[in-house]
Amino acid sequence: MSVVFERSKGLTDVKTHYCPGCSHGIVHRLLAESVEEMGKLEDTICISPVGCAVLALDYFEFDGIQAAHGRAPATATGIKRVHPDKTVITYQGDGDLASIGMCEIVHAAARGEKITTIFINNGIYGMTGGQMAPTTLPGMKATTAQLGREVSLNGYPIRVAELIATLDGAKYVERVAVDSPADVIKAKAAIKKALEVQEAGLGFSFVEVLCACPTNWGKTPVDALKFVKDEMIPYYPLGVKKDTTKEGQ
Amino acid sequence: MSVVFERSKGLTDVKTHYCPGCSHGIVHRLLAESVEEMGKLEDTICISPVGCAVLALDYFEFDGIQAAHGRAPATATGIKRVHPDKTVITYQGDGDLASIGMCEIVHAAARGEKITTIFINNGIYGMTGGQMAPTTLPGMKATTAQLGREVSLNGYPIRVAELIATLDGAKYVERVAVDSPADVIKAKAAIKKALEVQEAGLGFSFVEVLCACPTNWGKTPVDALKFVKDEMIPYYPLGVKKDTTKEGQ
Amino acid sequence: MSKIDRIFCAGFGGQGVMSMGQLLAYAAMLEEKEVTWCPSYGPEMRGGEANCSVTISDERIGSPLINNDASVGVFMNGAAYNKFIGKVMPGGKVFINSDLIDAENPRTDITYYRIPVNSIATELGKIQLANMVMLGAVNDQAHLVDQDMLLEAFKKVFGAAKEKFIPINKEALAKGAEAAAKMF
Amino acid sequence: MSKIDRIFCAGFGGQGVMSMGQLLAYAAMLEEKEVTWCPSYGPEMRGGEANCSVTISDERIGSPLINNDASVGVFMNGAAYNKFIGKVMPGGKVFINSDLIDAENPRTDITYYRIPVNSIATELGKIQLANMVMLGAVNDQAHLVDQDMLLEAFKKVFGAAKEKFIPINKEALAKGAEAAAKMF
Amino acid sequence: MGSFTLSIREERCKGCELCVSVCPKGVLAINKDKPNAAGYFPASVVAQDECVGCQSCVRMCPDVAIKIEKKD
Amino acid sequence: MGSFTLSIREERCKGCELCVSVCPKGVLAINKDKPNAAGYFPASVVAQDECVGCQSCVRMCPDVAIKIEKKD
Amino acid sequence: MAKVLLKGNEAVVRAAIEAGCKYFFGYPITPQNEIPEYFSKELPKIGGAFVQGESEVASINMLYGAAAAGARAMTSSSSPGIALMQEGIGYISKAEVPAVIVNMMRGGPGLGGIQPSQADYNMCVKGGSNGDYRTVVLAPGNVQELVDMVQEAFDIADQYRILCIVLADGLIGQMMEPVELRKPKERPIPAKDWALTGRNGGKTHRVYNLKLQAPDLEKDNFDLFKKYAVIEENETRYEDYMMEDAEFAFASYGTASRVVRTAVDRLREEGYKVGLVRPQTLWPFPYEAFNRPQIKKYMDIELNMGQMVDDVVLGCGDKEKVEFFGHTGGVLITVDEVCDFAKKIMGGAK
Amino acid sequence: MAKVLLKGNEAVVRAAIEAGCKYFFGYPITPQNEIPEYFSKELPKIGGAFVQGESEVASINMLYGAAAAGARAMTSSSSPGIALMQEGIGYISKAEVPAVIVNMMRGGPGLGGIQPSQADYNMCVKGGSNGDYRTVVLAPGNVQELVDMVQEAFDIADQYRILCIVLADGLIGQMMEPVELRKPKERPIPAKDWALTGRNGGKTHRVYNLKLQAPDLEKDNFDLFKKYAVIEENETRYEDYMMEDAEFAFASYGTASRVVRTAVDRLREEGYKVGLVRPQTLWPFPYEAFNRPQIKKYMDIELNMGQMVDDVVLGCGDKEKVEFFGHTGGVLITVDEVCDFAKKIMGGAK
Ligand SMILES: Cc1ncc(C[n+]2csc(CCOP(=O)(O)OP(=O)(O)O)c2C)c(N)n1
Ligand SMILES: Cc1ncc(C[n+]2csc(CCOP(=O)(O)OP(=O)(O)O)c2C)c(N)n1
Ligand code: SF4
Ligand code: SF4
Ligand code: SF4
Ligand code: SF4
Ligand code: SF4
Ligand code: SF4
Ligand SMILES: [Mg+2]
Ligand SMILES: [Mg+2]
Repeated sequence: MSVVFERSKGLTDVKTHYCPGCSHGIVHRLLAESVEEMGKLEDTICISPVGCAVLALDYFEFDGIQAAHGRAPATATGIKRVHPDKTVITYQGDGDLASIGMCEIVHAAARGEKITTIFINNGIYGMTGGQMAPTTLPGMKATTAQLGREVSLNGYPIRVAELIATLDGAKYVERVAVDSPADVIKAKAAIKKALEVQEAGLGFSFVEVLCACPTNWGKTPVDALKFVKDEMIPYYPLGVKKDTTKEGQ
Repeated sequence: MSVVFERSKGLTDVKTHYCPGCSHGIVHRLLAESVEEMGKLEDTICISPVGCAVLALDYFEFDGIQAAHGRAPATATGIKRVHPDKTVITYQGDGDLASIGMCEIVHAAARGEKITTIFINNGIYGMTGGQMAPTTLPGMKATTAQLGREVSLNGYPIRVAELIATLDGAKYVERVAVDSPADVIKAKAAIKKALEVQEAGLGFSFVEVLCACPTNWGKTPVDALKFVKDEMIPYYPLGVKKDTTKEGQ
Repeated sequence: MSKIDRIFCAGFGGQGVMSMGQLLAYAAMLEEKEVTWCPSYGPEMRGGEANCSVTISDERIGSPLINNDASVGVFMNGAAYNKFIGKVMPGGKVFINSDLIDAENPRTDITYYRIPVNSIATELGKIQLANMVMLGAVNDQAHLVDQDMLLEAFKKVFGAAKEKFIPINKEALAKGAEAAAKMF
Repeated sequence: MSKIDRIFCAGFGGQGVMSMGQLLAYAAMLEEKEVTWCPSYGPEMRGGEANCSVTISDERIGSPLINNDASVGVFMNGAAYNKFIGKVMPGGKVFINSDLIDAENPRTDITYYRIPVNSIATELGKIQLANMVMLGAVNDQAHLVDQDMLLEAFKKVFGAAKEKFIPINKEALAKGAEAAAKMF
Repeated sequence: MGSFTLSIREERCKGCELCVSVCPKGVLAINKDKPNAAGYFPASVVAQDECVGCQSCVRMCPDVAIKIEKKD
Repeated sequence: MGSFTLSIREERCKGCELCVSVCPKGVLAINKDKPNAAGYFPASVVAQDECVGCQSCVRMCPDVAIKIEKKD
Repeated sequence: MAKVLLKGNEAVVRAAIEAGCKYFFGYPITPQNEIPEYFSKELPKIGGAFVQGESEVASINMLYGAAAAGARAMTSSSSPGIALMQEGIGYISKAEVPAVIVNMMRGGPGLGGIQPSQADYNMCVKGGSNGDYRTVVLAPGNVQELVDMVQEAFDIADQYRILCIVLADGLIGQMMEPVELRKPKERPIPAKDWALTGRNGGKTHRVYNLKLQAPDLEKDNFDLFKKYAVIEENETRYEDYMMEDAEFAFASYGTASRVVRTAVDRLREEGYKVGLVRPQTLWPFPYEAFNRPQIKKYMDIELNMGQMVDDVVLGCGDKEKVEFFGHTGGVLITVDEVCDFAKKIMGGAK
Repeated sequence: MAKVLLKGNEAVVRAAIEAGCKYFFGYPITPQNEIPEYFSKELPKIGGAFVQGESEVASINMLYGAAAAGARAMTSSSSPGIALMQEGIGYISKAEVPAVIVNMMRGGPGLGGIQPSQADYNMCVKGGSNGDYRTVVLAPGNVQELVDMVQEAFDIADQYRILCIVLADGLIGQMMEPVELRKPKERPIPAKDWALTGRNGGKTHRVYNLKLQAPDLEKDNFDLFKKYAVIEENETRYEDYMMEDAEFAFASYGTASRVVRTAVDRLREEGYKVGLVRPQTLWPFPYEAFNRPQIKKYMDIELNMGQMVDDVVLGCGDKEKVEFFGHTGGVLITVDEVCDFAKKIMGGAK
């Protein structure tokens, strides 16, 4: 018998605290596999955000730290400057990165900080129970927008990948989704590519992943992924937003 | 004798603390004239930043407040929500807006906050004595980049108008300069248009003004404006970045 | 000293444990008693255990917390029972959902009421009524508030939209009371 | 008590007031004295007034600030003189740039040295030397440090690149000393 | 007989049904009979032989509870 | 005789020379003779009659120290 | 008004709206999320505005703006979120714009945990921002008092042009109690003629934070402290329980003080002459309340490592007289623990 | 090493580099701009890194990262900038990563002014962040001590895994004094086996800030406070001046204490038996130094509204014994003022 698929060595055996069907688990796997495949398990430091992924550091077989809410890119900068030869990754939610942490992510990107950011866009504050995020879709319900986001009142969602792509220090920017096996395959490729951009020392790399939060969306996991496909992807178009690598040009 | 040009009623008679040839004075005049011409002197509240313009509130004949460094858009939001019928303006430097205040400006724009931001891009921290700003040009000297900004070390300048234009809540975004009488005329038109967009309740409006800081650039005022023309404008292209008004479409 | 009741209710999310406590608290308030309702807000973001502490007193309430001094313990599932049975004070009354809890080796210093609330609720046509059945049993035996007051509380807590459910809830309370009474 | 000199230097930006103080402080340090140099960092972002306080002592220095106890006052322009003459203590020595300061109604409790430092510097070929001329005068009359030490200090403060200017600065110091001496 | 062997670590499974929903061959189903220790009804293999090894299930499993082997 | 009258509020002027540099007609010049109260050498009108009223000077003056009138 | 059974966090919103607060700016954080959530539902109905700030930093600066514009406005958060507001708290204090903050404390330091705590005493009472300033700090002991204090906070803020912090532990926000919305006492509240409203034909309004000339800033600070002295005079507040004949006294506030109250009952039953002094204002602190020579020992009970101890010592004037017991990090104290601790301190004394 | 005449801010940089600090993260603010400026010039030369943070919030979190990565690193700022760092200070304290902050204080509150001040005593000493925590606070009295303390700060930080704040008034940063870079005393400094360096064949390193279970967080806090007790035991430091036969004593630190020192000289000349106790560590505070029964009055002199007063009272145990004089908002005190004040307090006593 040969193994076709098994749990990555990049993942610990700790059970996650995520809800059933939560996309965080899928992205964790992709990240762990990518780091493992690049032979970087010994040389990676991942910054957990404040958000549902605050405990991510327990789930990876590489070094980890819990950053302050939104400040992972700053903390990553400090780490990377000390260890320029390590792979430094921030893993951040949309409340963390696109709301409170907007300044830090923009500047890490502008500086061309040689780190990789995995941005989990699930359109909601998961951990605190479903408040509106900067990425909550118009009309989508949240506990602080109970009739659904009304742009005239609550403002417009931010397309973060596009915003980051305007910055010269950002060298690779892609948006992916984990709504289907096919998209998961692409997501994995994007994450790996982003890590390679870091490895090559090109600058900042960024992967936005459209994810589901079944719990706070009030949907079954299957329906939640359908929502990602039917509602989120149209608003947040998938694809490479910027690629300064040779292949990208 | 008829008056061809005189001091706007929107300006107090207080002498400014600005250095000789500092562009802040020019932009103050444009703003005061615009507010006056719109008949809004009684109905305008302007938020001063932390930066050389921290005392701007003393120079205008309308209400003013000194906001915390970078937070003028948040303070403006608070004011505007209370007085939706007043004209609310933030006046901010590039350290203030593009560095520490990046989160607040992005979100005020994303929310489509009905305020107007005048963004003074002089490529330097004026008030604190010439440190590097997020907009300092590559190669340009600053006290924290004494050999000149080196992008591999200090990161890349941010083109703020372009970044703001990616946000759906931003309804009018233009970059102008005050390097010559002709450009000053255009700058005035842009500022007025931005205020009209606010007046019409369309959403957030933003004017980036390329300015000189002769003192910290170590140049005469005349040479400093030449630098704006020869070096800054090529890096920061002038023009309307976004216009959602009827005329803009 | 004045009469003071400390009721600890525990189960898992979705069993209506929190609202059971709230109805009791609300009813007691309507009877002009002093009352507190404290949830445990655990680290669990979702699902998992749920419990609340209700204190009812004639006088201003000091500690709203229950440590090991619950006069009444209400347990809707086994995990909650095993974890929290120690909170009931000697002489206290314990109500267990006998459909889900075995309670082998029961404590001898307290009185047990084993109510098959799931079965009764299912008979009534809606498993969601289990908490009301339990509430009926508890209130009947622990003499906390007037049974009718619980229905008044129901109106206040769940609002006009849910008033149509009053009859069935009333029945649930009655069935619970009946089952508890039968035990002795 | 040990000898303590408090020198207050004032003028406007660009007159070399700050570096005059620094040279003095550096020289005193080289003589193994205790020394402090305090700038006033005003709200003015640029230009405007400049002043600094230098304290030289045989013992550890307490307050580095000068209030009204300067033993030596050095004033390079009229505005500074008018604003700060009160800082000089009775019995103190005051050095004024007589090219720019009239000092009508002089205080009678202090000794005045009126040195036309601008003129002397211009004669030397560089108005920028005015502060060195003044420094020469001050040091000669107030006996603060060894005159040669000031040149040592010059090397330290301005570095190797500026060493070629030592002769002319030496001359400026000498001219200043000479002018001051001539006064009495 | 199919050439793939699936094993599900039941204690990790949270019964989200994502694997079930994407399997083109109906290999997996939620076992409504017995919850696992955490209280979830885990997925189980109901038609092992049908598995074509497409890995859709493992790609979607947030809890990385499934292993696939190929019979040599 | 020109048809425009310029007046400069000397006490406001900081001698930045921007007005001088943009005047197409050489109407203005810095007066190096006497600093104003603040210590700046202010601009002054040296060729009033040449003024064509183009307003370039006022547009560039950061201290809004210049007034232009037209003789009727 | 009839009583209603309300969760503390919901009660905050009702009380604030009752007090005329029409603007809320805040960012989600456990355990106070119901506050922004209820506000987001209620404020649009009354023509006010709810803005979910992009961060606590933004929220406090929005509050600064709204309050400077003359409105009654507030924000709320929990411990690390309040830490982020410190710069803004300083700005509001300097500008003397009246504003209200609710802090539902959780365990720290840093991200810490989400269980109830009182560990922000130092940050909120001693001053977590730069410079010489004070904020009024109200410490409710139950949901009714929370409601009363939130209403009063707006009045106090307006009366003195000061920032008012309602400092509660997370449990008070989460628990339900019967609540009555009653009018706070009448206060002389000056007109906000300084507020940013546009000139409206009158003079220009300017709200400053910078004073470049040190003597000007010093004068401002002296004026501030004159005002603070008046507040100390007028607003210091505490509650005694069983103190008439007490020989030992607990010092405790918030949820801890409720556990202590029950402990006092129990100890009294056992014959101990013990009482409770419960500060209701933490600044101004009721130092005088602890200046009772007949008390042999003060037993300070808090949900932290002993942050109020210094103030109790300063009040009673003798550090030998003050003992501390508490839990930290979100662990609650029990009546048993408090009784055991007290008996150790009191020895056989009854 | 020979002495050099250095400006305080430049001296900070030289001292830090001497202590092995290779990473600096900071944001411009007067009156400490020379610190980032010198660092930006010097660090690249030694293979370190200078990053101008986009804000103080970013800077403190960069420091958190660099320090967690095992490096010697620091940030610096002035009052309102330090207020913005409070959340990060809590995080660093919780995670117990050793780090150094220099605060060159200016007048507050809020934006305030840029003149020297000591008004951040409360914020830095009492705790401006949430939760139960402490930071070591060193208070240099002159540039040489600033240099010594900056070097020591790194050692203390590493020895105890704690955040160390060097708290100086803006004048110390701006003035020049002769300085010698000398080695601080040897300390037992444990290896940083907890640091984020990648696994390197060993175990995974994890730096936590969250403890969801209250008992776990409580245990962490108890451990923290055990450590703090050791620091109180070992590191409390102060300096006496003319205290042998003193009947009256000044309490003062930083620049204020220098003015006081001169005042002591002058008062001694006039026959007053007066001395000065100068705390060099503000936390741990030298309470014992103020516990001298022979002292009739302590005269606390600060550049603020009296922020250390409570600690002096706690030290001497009698609030009647403590008098305060100071200036705020950036105004400096003069020797005359101090002498006049002291004479009023001391009366005719000589
Ligand atoms: C300074 C601060 N503010 C707020 C919080 C509370 N908080 C915890 S998680 C979170 C939001 C998480 O949402 P997101 O980043 O979208 O992550 P998700 O849970 O959706 O994965 C917030 C606001 C905090 N811990 N610290
Ligand atoms: C929180 C905080 N950080 C830093 C400062 C110091 N500071 C004052 S002005 C300024 C920068 C101003 O630069 P910019 O915004 O470009 O305005 P300019 O002076 O160039 O017009 C800084 C960093 C401050 N006052 N507050
Ligand atoms: S709340 Fe949402 S994001 Fe958080 S674990 Fe649950 S499903 Fe995932
Ligand atoms: S420093 Fe620069 S920006 Fe500031 S007033 Fe002077 S010229 Fe203008
Ligand atoms: S590998 Fe493909 S066919 Fe086999 S069980 Fe998984 S999804 Fe079904
Ligand atoms: S996807 Fe994974 S967790 Fe979900 S049901 Fe299938 S095996 Fe279980
Ligand atoms: S109006 Fe034109 S021509 Fe006249 S002075 Fe000004 S710039 Fe010169
Ligand atoms: S532009 Fe204005 S300030 Fe400058 S020199 Fe001319 S008149 Fe004077
Ligand atoms: Mg999210
Ligand atoms: Mg600037």
